[in-house]
Amino acid sequence: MPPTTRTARSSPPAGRQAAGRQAAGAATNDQLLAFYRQMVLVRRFEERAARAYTEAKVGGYCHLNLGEEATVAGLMAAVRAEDYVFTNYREHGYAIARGIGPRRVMAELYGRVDGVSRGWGGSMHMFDIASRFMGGYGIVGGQVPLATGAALAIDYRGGAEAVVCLMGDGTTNIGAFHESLNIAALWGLPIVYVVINNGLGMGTSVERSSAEPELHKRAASYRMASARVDGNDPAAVYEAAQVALASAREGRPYLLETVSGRLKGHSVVDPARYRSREEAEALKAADPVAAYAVRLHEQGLLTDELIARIDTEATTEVAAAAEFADASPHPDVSTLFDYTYATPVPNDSRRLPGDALFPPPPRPNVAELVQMPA
Amino acid sequence: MPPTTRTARSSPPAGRQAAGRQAAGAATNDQLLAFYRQMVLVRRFEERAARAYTEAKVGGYCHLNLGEEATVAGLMAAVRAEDYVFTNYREHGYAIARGIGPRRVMAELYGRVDGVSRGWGGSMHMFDIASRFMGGYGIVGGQVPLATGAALAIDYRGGAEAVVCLMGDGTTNIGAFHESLNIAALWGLPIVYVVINNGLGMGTSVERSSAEPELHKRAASYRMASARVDGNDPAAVYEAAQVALASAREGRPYLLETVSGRLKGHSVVDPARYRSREEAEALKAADPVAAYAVRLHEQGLLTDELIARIDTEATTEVAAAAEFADASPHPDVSTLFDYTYATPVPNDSRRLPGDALFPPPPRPNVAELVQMPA
Amino acid sequence: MSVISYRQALHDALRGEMLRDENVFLIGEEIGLFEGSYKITAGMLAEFGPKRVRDTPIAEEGFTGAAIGAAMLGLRPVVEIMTINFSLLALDQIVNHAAKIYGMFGGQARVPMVIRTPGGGGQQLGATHSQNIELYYAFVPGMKVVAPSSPADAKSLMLAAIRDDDPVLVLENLALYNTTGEVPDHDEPAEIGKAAITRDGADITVVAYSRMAAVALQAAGRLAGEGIDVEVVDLRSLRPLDRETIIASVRKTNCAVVLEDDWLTYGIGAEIAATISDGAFDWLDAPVRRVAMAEVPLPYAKPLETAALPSVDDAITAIRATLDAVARRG
Amino acid sequence: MSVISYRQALHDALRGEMLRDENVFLIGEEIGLFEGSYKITAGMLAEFGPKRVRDTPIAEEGFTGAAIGAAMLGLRPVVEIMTINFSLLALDQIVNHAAKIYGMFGGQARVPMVIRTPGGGGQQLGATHSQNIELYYAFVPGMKVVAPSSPADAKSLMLAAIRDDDPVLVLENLALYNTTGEVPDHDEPAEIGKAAITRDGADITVVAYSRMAAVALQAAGRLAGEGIDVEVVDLRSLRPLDRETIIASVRKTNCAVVLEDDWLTYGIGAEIAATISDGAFDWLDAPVRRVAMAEVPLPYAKPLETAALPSVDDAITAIRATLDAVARRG
Ligand SMILES: Cc1ncc(C[n+]2csc(CCOP(=O)(O)OP(=O)(O)O)c2C)c(N)n1
Ligand SMILES: Cc1ncc(C[n+]2csc(CCOP(=O)(O)OP(=O)(O)O)c2C)c(N)n1
Ligand SMILES: [Mg+2]
Ligand SMILES: [Mg+2]
Repeated sequence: MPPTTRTARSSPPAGRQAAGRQAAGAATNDQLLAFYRQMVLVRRFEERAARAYTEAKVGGYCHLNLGEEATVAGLMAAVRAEDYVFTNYREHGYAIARGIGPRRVMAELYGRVDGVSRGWGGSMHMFDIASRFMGGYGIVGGQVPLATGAALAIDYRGGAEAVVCLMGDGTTNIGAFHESLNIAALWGLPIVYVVINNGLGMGTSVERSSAEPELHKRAASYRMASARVDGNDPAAVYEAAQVALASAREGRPYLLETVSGRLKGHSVVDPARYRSREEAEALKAADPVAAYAVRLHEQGLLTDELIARIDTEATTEVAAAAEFADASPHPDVSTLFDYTYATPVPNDSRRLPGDALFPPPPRPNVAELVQMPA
Repeated sequence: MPPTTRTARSSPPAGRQAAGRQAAGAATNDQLLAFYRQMVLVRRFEERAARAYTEAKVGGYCHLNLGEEATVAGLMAAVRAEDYVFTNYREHGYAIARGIGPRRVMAELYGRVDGVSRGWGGSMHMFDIASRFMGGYGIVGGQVPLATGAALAIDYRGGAEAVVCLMGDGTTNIGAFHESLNIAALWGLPIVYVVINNGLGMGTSVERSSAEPELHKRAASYRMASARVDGNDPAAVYEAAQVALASAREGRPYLLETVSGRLKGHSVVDPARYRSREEAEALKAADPVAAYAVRLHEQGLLTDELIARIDTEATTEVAAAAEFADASPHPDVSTLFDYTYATPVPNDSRRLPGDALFPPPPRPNVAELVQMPA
Repeated sequence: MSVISYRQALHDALRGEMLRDENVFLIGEEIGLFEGSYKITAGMLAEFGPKRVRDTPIAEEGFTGAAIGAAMLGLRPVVEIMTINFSLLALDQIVNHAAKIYGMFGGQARVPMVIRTPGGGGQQLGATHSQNIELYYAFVPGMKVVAPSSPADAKSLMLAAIRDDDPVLVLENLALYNTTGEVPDHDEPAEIGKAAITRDGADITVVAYSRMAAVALQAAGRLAGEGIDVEVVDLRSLRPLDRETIIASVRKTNCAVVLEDDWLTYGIGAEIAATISDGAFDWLDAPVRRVAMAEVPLPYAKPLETAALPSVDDAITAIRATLDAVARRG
Repeated sequence: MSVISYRQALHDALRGEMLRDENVFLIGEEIGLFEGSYKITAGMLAEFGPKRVRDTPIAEEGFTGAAIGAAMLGLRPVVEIMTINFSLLALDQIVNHAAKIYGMFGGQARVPMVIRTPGGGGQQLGATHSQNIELYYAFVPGMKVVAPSSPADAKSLMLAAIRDDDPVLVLENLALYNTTGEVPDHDEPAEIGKAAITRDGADITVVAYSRMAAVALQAAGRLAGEGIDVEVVDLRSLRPLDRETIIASVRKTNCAVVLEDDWLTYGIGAEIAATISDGAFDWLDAPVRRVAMAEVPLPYAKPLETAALPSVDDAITAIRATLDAVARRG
């Protein structure tokens, strides 16, 4: 019998072993402060995005990372520049933390040409090849097989990169999750699946949607390593993510569950009436940004002045981002047919709704026929 | 907050509790003998079906239960008349053991009007409402959500029945398996999922397809009870199935894995070259029918005469089934449009391939138009 | 008669059937506690409880398949798939199971179920959340597909769908939910498989369904001012397709335009145009023209989205052009 | 030139591309150790090893999606989906992801992948295993769909598909695998988006693709004996659709018949008939007639299956009837 893909697993590529060997480290004081700056920037950005939505500058669905800031900061700090990140539609913060400027993220929300996806994607579909931010996806679970395939490509080439695939708690109940984790574990792919457990999928609690609500335990169905971490603690997330990534780089995929809260509704238009006042209050009380500020203050890393300065800087940056976005031009209608195919082929349709399939005159001769738009 | 479906779980309907209470019992000597008769009948039936295929009496895909006879006998003995059974396409034996006469099963293989599915289904699609045999299905995993829904209907009505959903080992890697088990566990549905682990999905071993090859362990992702049992021992399967069914009737779905071998190829046309001679030999040596005969012989339940008699009876019965099938008429082409819709509606198409959409004469007047087949 | 919204008409039909027949139940994502993404099921959980208004995990294939299985045992599930885009995840269960079970088993099992799901773009939801893929269901023998364009049809077609013993897909539309119209107060199921002439006219036939059937009436209204008398055929049922009504109209007006919200090539309108060109061959004075969505993954940016979607103006352009073509051939 | 089978032509194209470009790899169920359900990939695992010939678990959505993700990173996966019926389980990944990624992200990511899958009935595989649903892909902007009907096209279109930077579905056909024909020995990719006149004729145009394009040639051969001169247009590419070639032919012959293996209503042939009726309106002397599968879940029983599937005789009936209709109209 020929060697099976299974056996291939035991020996990860040289590059990857080396990469894997460096151990996971705790965050330095500089990093702890950097997490805070990152968290505040995301917070202010999302608040500004919500305002832009009410101003009708932003359309479609718009899902915010409010309450998820610590996870955003901790995770993105652990990911290397050469790694690939796939997310769901709740991705503004991750895009920013990945190094895409708030301006281009905001411009995408505004649907402008300077947007990170040139205005074609919107809030749910941020993509930037330069920072290996491989897309926000609006179909629940849709990104999971894709991210698994990216890890397959890395493995195929024997590269040292890893893939981080973000998803929500509700996403662990869809078939693509199961098929993908099984494939990744079976083939020993360099990928970390991160379940952002914010307790809800729209209005449905984890308990009402997942028969095993301790989601990280689902890794056992694939003999996959896993852990659960406090998503409100950026340092804890950072350390857990490093462990997970080290494992992935050695060909042992990993399932990391982060637990945090969703401060507002599912999307900006959701009043979240299904949530009791108590729940809402409790969430506010546990606001990760405020709590983290207090902690760093106690540790003497933050002063009142510094808190104020960081806040002003963030507010200024997102204001500038909004200005930039508003100043950026709308895509021109003449570009509507530019991105249907990467390889041009004859007879591709470029008709607008009112256009005729075969324009008059009624009796073109075959010579003219050749010029007609197909 | 209104009560959730989750809470409904704790209190199964009166009928079901009662049903659940009767404990699982070991098989009596009569049953042990009955298992053997059943196993031999299935063995002879499948051998006859294979012959009919080579005689071109049977078409399409044809998957046999050879090697699975002990599981067939043990499982179907534990299922009550009022329970529902869903299977995959490898279901001849289960249909017979469920009480559908071999004649009607064979007639279905022959594609005749006396077939259990009137000749419309063939080998993969046996269905009999009378015996609550809810269908063989050819799409891997396709029957799993359906069976889960049948259990939902029972739960909805507070009935005491249970559903048994059979599938192969390879089927545990498809999304429908994950989504269905989660739903069943979440809602406390009366269903037993049985994974018939014959070590292979076509030519792919369990180890090459499932990252957790101990398939029963996958129940943990849903906090579902599970067990693995020797599929070559009908009594063991019978007892394990009773435990599983009792649990299901009390609103605790169950995952039962039976381990047996597939004596021949995936389907009658597969020479199984991917299997080493040793493997094939080992399987033959472990033939469950022969082994079980020896065991009953040792226990004094079987004599050489009885073995011979049972064999003759089975051979006679399947020969009669083949004769019956061959004598049964082919469906008439006039019935082609009888089963597209259960509720007749205007404008349903009843055109054969050569028929015109609008038959001539070229200029019917509107009066004629009304008669035209839509 | 009372004037209510398309959303309310759907709600009333569902509630009425829930009250009438205890085998009817609702199942889908966020239909209960969240009261439905588009609020069609608002108040239902409170009134009927979690057994009959069942919130599901995010598992389109699993819960749609479960509804099919429940229907096989005689229940009458009404599945909400949040938008038709997500129905692709349940397509195997719908096409290979719901639509096949009656025939594949020789008529022994029925699947009396309804799948409710909205199509439609125009809300900047982007390429994956703005599609019109009713074709995937209308193409399949064993399925029935209805597409109401008015509150009255929304109610009567939903009633018919729930009382039918076959799997019926009810195509709703995001842009129609807030539209209003007269709806009979009593329950009167429509006949599945019948189109309707929603406007009598002598000059040209416009065939459409769902949102575009409403657009067709707007275009007809505007053109009436110029003395152009448009007849509108609202398909209402995509499968079965009522060819008779279409052909009878075109044999009267001698020309036709088809309006559709999906992509032109291979879209629903292709069958309509082919049907007209065949059945009215000797009556047709100009080619049948189709107005449809531009054949691109729909972009998020508003100007691009607006340009790609068919509008009343596009319909009017096509109608005028077709009448010109008739005149040229005069 | 050598005479080989359609199966061999596919195999040769795959093997050639595997040798030419190490970014090309094969992925799917049973393609390695089992050597492929229909043996297209026989010998490949032994030659290229498990990294480039990857057997997968039964998880169409998972492994097809994985291939898409790998393509986003620059690999060129060739996915085998055992039959097109099972592709419904991967449809969300193909339609909502593979076909959308290039546009939805503003042209930043390409998906250079091929999905190979056979359609076709006629082998008593029953309702769920005998479907022709290429429509589901041909309808979608962002997808390309080719449908070879001969060994030569099987090779040249497969080469083109693998070298193309967009997702391309290559529609194979169970009934064609064993057919043989002349195939050039050197590698010459076809042009995706172009139809071919596979037989010149003056009296009538027959448009078809895949298996029915072969049936069209058989029908033409038989009718030639009676002095009926049939021109055959083999679409080869369903998306993009080469309307020019179709229209040019019908403007010459003035009448047409469409042959297809899928269901008539909303099938591929509807677009072809609509296209002809529009583009050749002033040239057409009779309605365009379509020959297609009966609109039922295909039964297992042989006589029923045979009656439901379009045959050479059905094609000939339709061609004769169309020529009669032309004559009647004088
Ligand atoms: C396949 C699919 N089904 C349903 C939806 C509608 N939907 C969008 S987000 C969402 C909830 C997802 O919850 P979770 O995975 O926990 O992510 P979160 O929004 O909490 O970050 C749902 C049901 C969808 N987009 N795709
Ligand atoms: C969705 C789907 N994918 C692929 C196939 C082809 N196929 C038929 S049987 C089979 C193997 C199934 O293996 P297992 O579940 O172990 O059942 P067994 O045949 O061993 O009883 C495959 C891949 C199919 N019928 N459906
Ligand atoms: Mg969540
Ligand atoms: Mg197996």
